[in-house]
Amino acid sequence: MSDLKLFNIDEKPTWCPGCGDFGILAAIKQAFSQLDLQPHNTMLVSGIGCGSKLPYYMKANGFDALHGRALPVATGIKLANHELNVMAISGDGDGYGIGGNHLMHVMRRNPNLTHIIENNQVYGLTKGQYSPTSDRGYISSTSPEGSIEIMVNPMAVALAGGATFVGRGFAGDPKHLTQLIMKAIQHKGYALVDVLQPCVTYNKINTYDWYKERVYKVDDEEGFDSIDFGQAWAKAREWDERIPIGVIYQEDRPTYEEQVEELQKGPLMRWSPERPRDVLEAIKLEFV
Amino acid sequence: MSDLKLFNIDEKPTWCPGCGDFGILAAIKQAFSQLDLQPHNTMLVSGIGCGSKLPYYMKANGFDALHGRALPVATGIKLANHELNVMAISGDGDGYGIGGNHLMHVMRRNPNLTHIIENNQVYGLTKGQYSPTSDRGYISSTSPEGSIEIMVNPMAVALAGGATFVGRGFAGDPKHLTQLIMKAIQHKGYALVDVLQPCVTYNKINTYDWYKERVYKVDDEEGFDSIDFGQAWAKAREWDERIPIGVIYQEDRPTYEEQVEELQKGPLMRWSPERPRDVLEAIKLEFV
Amino acid sequence: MAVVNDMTFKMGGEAGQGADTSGHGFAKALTRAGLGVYGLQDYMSRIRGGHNFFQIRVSDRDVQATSDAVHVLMPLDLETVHEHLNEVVPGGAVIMDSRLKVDDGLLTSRGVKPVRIPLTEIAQREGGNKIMMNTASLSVAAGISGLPFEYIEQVILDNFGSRKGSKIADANIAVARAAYDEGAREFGPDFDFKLEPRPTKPRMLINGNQAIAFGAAVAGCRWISMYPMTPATTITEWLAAHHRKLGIVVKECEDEITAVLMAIGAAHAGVRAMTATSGGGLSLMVEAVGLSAMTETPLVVVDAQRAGPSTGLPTRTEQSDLQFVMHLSQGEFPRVVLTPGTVEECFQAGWRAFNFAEKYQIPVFILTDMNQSSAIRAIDPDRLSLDEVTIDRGELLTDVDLDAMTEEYLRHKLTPSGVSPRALPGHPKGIVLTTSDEHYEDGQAVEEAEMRVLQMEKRMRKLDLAAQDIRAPLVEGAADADLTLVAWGSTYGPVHEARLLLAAEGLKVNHLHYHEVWPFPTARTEQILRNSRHIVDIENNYTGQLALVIKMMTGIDIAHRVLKYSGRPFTGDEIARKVREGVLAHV
Amino acid sequence: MAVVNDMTFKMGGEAGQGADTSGHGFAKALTRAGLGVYGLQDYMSRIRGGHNFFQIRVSDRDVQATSDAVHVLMPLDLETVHEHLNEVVPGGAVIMDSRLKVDDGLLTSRGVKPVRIPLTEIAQREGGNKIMMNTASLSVAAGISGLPFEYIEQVILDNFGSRKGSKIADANIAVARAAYDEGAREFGPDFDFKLEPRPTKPRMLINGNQAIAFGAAVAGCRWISMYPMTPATTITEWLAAHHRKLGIVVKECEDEITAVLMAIGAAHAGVRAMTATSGGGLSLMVEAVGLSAMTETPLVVVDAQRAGPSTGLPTRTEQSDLQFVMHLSQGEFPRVVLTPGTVEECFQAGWRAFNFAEKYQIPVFILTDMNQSSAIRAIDPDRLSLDEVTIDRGELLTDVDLDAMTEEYLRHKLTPSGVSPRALPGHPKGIVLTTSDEHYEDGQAVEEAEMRVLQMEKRMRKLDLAAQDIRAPLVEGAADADLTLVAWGSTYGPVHEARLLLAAEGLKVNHLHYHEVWPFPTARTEQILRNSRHIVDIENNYTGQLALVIKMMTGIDIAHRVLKYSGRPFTGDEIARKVREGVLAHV
Ligand SMILES: Cc1ncc(C[n+]2csc(CCOP(=O)(O)OP(=O)(O)O)c2C)c(N)n1
Ligand SMILES: Cc1ncc(C[n+]2csc(CCOP(=O)(O)OP(=O)(O)O)c2C)c(N)n1
Ligand code: SF4
Ligand code: SF4
Ligand SMILES: [Mg+2]
Ligand SMILES: [Mg+2]
Repeated sequence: MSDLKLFNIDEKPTWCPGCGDFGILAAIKQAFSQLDLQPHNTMLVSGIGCGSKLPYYMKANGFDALHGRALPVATGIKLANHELNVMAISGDGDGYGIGGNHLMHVMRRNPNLTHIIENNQVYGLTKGQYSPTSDRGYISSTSPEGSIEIMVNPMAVALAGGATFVGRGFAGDPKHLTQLIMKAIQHKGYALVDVLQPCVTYNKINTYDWYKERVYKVDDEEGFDSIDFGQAWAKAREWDERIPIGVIYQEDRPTYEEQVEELQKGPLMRWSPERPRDVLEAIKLEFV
Repeated sequence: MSDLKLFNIDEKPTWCPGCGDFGILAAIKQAFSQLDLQPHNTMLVSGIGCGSKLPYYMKANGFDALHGRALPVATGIKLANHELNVMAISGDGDGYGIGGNHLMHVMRRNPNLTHIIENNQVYGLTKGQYSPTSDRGYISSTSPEGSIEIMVNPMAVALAGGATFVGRGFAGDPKHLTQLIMKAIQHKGYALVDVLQPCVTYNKINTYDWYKERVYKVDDEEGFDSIDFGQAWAKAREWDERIPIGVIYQEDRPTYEEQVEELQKGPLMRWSPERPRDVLEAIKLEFV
Repeated sequence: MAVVNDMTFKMGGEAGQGADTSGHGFAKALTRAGLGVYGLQDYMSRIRGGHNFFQIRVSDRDVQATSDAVHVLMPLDLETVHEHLNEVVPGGAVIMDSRLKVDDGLLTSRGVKPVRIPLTEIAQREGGNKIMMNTASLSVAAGISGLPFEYIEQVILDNFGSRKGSKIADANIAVARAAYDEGAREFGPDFDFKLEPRPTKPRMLINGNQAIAFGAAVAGCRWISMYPMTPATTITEWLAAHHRKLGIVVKECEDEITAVLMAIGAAHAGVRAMTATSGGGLSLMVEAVGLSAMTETPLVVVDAQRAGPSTGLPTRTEQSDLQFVMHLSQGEFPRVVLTPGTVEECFQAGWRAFNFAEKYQIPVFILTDMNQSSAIRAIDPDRLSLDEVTIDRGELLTDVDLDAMTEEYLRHKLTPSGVSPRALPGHPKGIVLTTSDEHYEDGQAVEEAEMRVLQMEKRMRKLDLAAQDIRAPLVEGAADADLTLVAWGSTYGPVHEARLLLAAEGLKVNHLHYHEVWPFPTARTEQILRNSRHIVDIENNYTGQLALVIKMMTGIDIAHRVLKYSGRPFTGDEIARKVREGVLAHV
Repeated sequence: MAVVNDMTFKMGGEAGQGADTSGHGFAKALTRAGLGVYGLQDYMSRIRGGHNFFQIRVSDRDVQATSDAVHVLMPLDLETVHEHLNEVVPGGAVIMDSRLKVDDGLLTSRGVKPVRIPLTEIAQREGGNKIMMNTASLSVAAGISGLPFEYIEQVILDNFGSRKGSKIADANIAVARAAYDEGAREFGPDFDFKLEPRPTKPRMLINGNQAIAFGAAVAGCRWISMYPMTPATTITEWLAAHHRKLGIVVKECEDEITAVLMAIGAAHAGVRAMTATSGGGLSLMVEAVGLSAMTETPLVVVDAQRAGPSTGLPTRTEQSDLQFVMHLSQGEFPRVVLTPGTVEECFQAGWRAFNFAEKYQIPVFILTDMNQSSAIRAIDPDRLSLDEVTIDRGELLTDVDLDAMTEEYLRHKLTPSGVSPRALPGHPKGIVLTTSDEHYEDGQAVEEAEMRVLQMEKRMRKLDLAAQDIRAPLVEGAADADLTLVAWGSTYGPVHEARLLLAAEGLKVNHLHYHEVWPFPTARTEQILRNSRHIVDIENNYTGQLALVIKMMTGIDIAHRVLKYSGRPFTGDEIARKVREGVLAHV
């Protein structure tokens, strides 16, 4: 366990007071500390949005990329230096909306990344438009009569897409969230952690109370086993009345890095750019 | 039933002799004819790839768009003129690779579109690189040691994503395919039809024979009911040994067009751009 | 001696404290009073906290930009005092809650008057809610400057619209009244900046994005698909709020790629369609813009610029996408770029864009920016005249035309003008085939060189034609000027103010303003600039992009540049000063 | 009288008939014979059928472009005869299967010799497979022109490499021998274009994409992520084929957005990374290029241009993305654009790009095009010298540097040069924070104007620095030229040939070739062009983009333009003719 304070930084979050992102930030720091990680061997890669500002607020390597684009940058970093503990951080618009295709394909690759999606079911930073996880009928400035799309079900999409770790947490329960994030980090492969995150300013539907009334821990369910795909699938389809949190599914599959030949002798970034002269001359001869 | 010849055109396909796309073209023409459609009330919107050339080879309104981008163009057309029978046509790279995010989100919207994916499990037009549906281990010029991603399972993704019609056909069985496409067209809402399409030039694994040994019709299975999501899910996960074809899943849900207020009085494109002067003047007054 | 109707108000505080809404209300009151009003919003990329402000310039004339000098500062927090006190002129006032911990000496030493009023107390006492403190503050401002109370009252009543005579309106009015009276009584006599109503017919208070959206509405736009991005989102939000009245489909998409492609699809099917975004979103639309050009599908794209590169300063202004939109997407094709600089021009761009798009079947860009998108101005409603609007759909075949057709319809027919008559899919005689591949006249993909060349030339001919429709740049000021100020887009306002300032000093100065910039008005540019003795290029960017375009098109080198890339808009004073220092000092 | 070592071969047929592979083999034989060889591939956007060809120019000197005149046509189908017969010079030959239904009169009336040989029969008889007909055809060509048989034999043996002495090699050799002998015997005596080997040391036969890829390999590139797109894909395919030898990670992605962003991620973590695409894919990378600039992450992007706009002509050439890459992405930032025009320059661009990218921590573009990507040329291996290559990673902090660090590491430190020393994430003393938002030195997002301005200026300073590293444009030919031919990129070859042709006519002509075009070498350009009497701009595009850039940077107007936008490359003859007709005729 490393000192939690290591991850503190002298930068006050610009989030609204009461925002669920505070709980997520606390849980990530806790998880890092409990897993004995250090700022220099961790890397947070985020998109753009309220939640994506998170890397500013803790001491760790950080890369705030583009809206929707945390995953490909994170994958590039991970493959170039797989000794870094890389965590991708997205909002729901970021991760399931504009960034949806990266999600679909990262699951096929299974790089050893932890992916936190701060799911407030709304576009926060752009002032409250509906998002891909907004409930159908959600009223906002761009959906004055209520949205007519059904919401994305991230858990189901993750299971269908081949994610090897699928979890859901709640920003209002940072302790449980910490445990969940720790498991996600410990998981070898791509780990999706969807975090229910109240947006106190814009989302007046999915509030702390709304979530509190619905969430329950899958671990508390007798007989639930996250290794069982069928059970996971059933849990993944729950919403509305009861919302399961915890590890929904977990599976063992080789990681992306393990399968890339070039990475087997250590991180790619360690190799000098100078290639052996004889190798290059030999290749040149192929053209003769 | 309209005259099949109506859809004929004096343009010879540039596909390789034996290509599965010929069977798909024939099936689409047949389905159109049997459903009494006409060239002028049909519209084919495609991406870019071998299969996406299809709109060139039959008489109908056609829009060959960009690689991966058939769906948004088709959705725009459908919403602007919902009297057109709009069919989107993609390759597997096109539809599941670069265009994956449009797929994920069109399913939430459920516009009344038929979407044919010519799935040859390879990038044909760019000369044989592996695609998102290539089997893991597929060897190609960009995967000399075999691909290390698991393949996309389009049926599972469609079910998880909320598609209201999920079907699979086989280009080697144009009769069955015709029936399937007819059902997809008749379905009110977004209908995904994944078509197993042998690429005789590049894909030496997934050949006509390979598919023939594996495909079976779900309709032939006793007790199978495509309205049952659970059964559909089980079918969706089959591959390798046995590959189900036919209507895997079908569900009733309001279409996108039905829910857009502005479309209820008829196609949007019918309205003149001239708006009533009094409406505009009244709006102007709001600024005063 | 009192200065009448020439002053600037500034209210500042944390995000969420409502400086913008309150400021907007005050601007409305001033507009009703018949005064020239220009209001500017400044905010951070965060939802709560930080520092935001709203600044309103008032004048007897039609003001077009903000100024450096502030006459009344209304801090809602301490930071506002520290950030902006230095802007307050001697004789000006800072309206503060009695309890705000500011050393009055800081103010008085600068000749600034501390106007201390128990704002929170009044809000709570009279209105029962300290949130009404903003109202109190503004009412004090009105009180000390002598704006009749009825204007404040009216805006309050308006704001609580349907609830007229309601408790909340009454409470606000009570707060306003008390604050107004105390301000007028205690500080009015000693405050030299005064406001006098100038009765006129009712005027509009409107910002650039609203003007673009309204222009589009008048042009018959029936489709906007988009993805949220500051500062473009408010265009969509305005249209969404009016969607019933306008019968317009508003679609928020999963990303900007979808947004632009849906618009292309809708336009292809026959509706006037647009999308609106900012730089990052525009970057994602680049491929689709080429599709619009190649398939000859009309497309209108609003790019509301902000400070780049990349995410940059999301809520700050810049004019740095000009060359980007001129050259974006692979290959070469005709396009039109409109660069409005006033709300009137925003309105015109809003409707003219659709005519360009449909007449020439090309992508059309409207370039605006953060500053212009949210800055409000009071104008005579006749300045956005519906009578001046024409709807020209170009060579669009009607059902009657198609019924009469005897030959096969050719979507990309080679014509002398370059424009191919457009059929909309759905008619038996007009089967429409098009493609992003180079094509034959009938829309089939082509490989052979001859047709490729013909189609390329056909498309490019449309640019020559569009050039005839482009409005010449505006020239304002002295005909025989010694000094020409060259600018485009939203810098119109501050350059206009600067010209007035410089002219008042006796300089022969004029202002060349580009509001429709591509196809470039080369001949007119040469005519004006070849006669200018000194030229200064003024742009809200680093490289002087318009100057580069002018040089590319005419060879004329504009040696003097006043460039600003801090993310903040120019003021007129600032430009005048920089021209004086940087240019006039060296000639 | 025989013409020795100055001729052009052309083999044509349907896609899938193997004109390209066979042509490549023949080019190899000619290279081995010590001759100058330039080979050009031309194909349609389809996999089978249609019409493709492969054309090889041979000379005693180092030829750099193809020519209009063909001396030996080898049609694999009828269409090839109809398409290309008019290119065959009097005295030239058409090598046909005896059964090909062509009216010999068509040939003889033009002075062209029908060389009828039972190719299929020979293939079947000697080799047992009519697929060997291509080999037969080429062997006849060698036979009639007198190329010693050993060169043909050697290439056949090479091609069946490991299977040397195998049945298939033997069969091919038997076919070749028979065809060669019959050609030499029956038609050789009467055919006036001859080939004579010129023994030299072994030479390479290489195309532009291979040269770029090899350059990148030498530079230590360890990462390419991409999405397939003609004509860029072969860069990746070459690297993939050598991935074990090179220890390079090759990643095909779900789209170009991912491809470029993965490369940015990899580069940020410390490896030399690139991506390669064509226009449509580049359009999708636009937003990420801005990210690279803002986060100061090195990035190398190859844009292999093809005829646009949009999907355009996917297998045809054009130089129409120059202004696009110069201005792409919102906002303003430094970038470098390399525009190699020969395989040597492709190699140089391939390694130099990484030095630019890492030294200045910016995006770097290599612009090539369809023509250059696949055109092969025979060169002395020393022309791609490993000795000339330097690897300069710029201010990259080592572990030792970081260990010694006493202050907090600042990723975006303000420095006089504009370059901030780069730490790679992983070291306890160098915690790296960066963002696409404008930022403070430590990588935290910034709102205030002062730091914004400083960071903007810091980034732009790097452009001035990079300008010092840019290689001046090449000037070849007469020092006191009356006529200057201006060009960039892959038109180097045909312009070079045209210059030789024009010079041979006694004209004082030189050639100004831009191979590293941005930051623009303004001073050198002015120096040369201000002294030229007549300037002709030669570009494979419609608008004359380099001429526009030259005017934008220098004000110099190049009135004469030779532009081609049919999707086909220039030949030297063609340029010379157009210069004669279009320019010289009017001066
Ligand atoms: C390409 C692009 N499009 C749009 C935006 C504007 N934008 C910034 S944040 C955001 C949405 C934020 O929503 P979400 O991802 O759910 O994050 P939240 O703010 O709710 O945490 C958008 C649309 C952008 N920065 N880039
Ligand atoms: C943005 C973009 N990237 C890449 C390409 C090149 N490209 C054309 S077709 C194609 C893949 C075709 O594969 P698929 O979609 O499976 O269709 P198929 O040819 O196999 O029918 C690619 C990558 C393109 N046209 N546009
Ligand atoms: S707007 Fe919502 S998500 Fe954003 S900081 Fe405020 S509460 Fe959090
Ligand atoms: S390459 Fe494959 S998919 Fe393309 S036309 Fe040939 S067989 Fe069909
Ligand atoms: Mg959100
Ligand atoms: Mg495919």
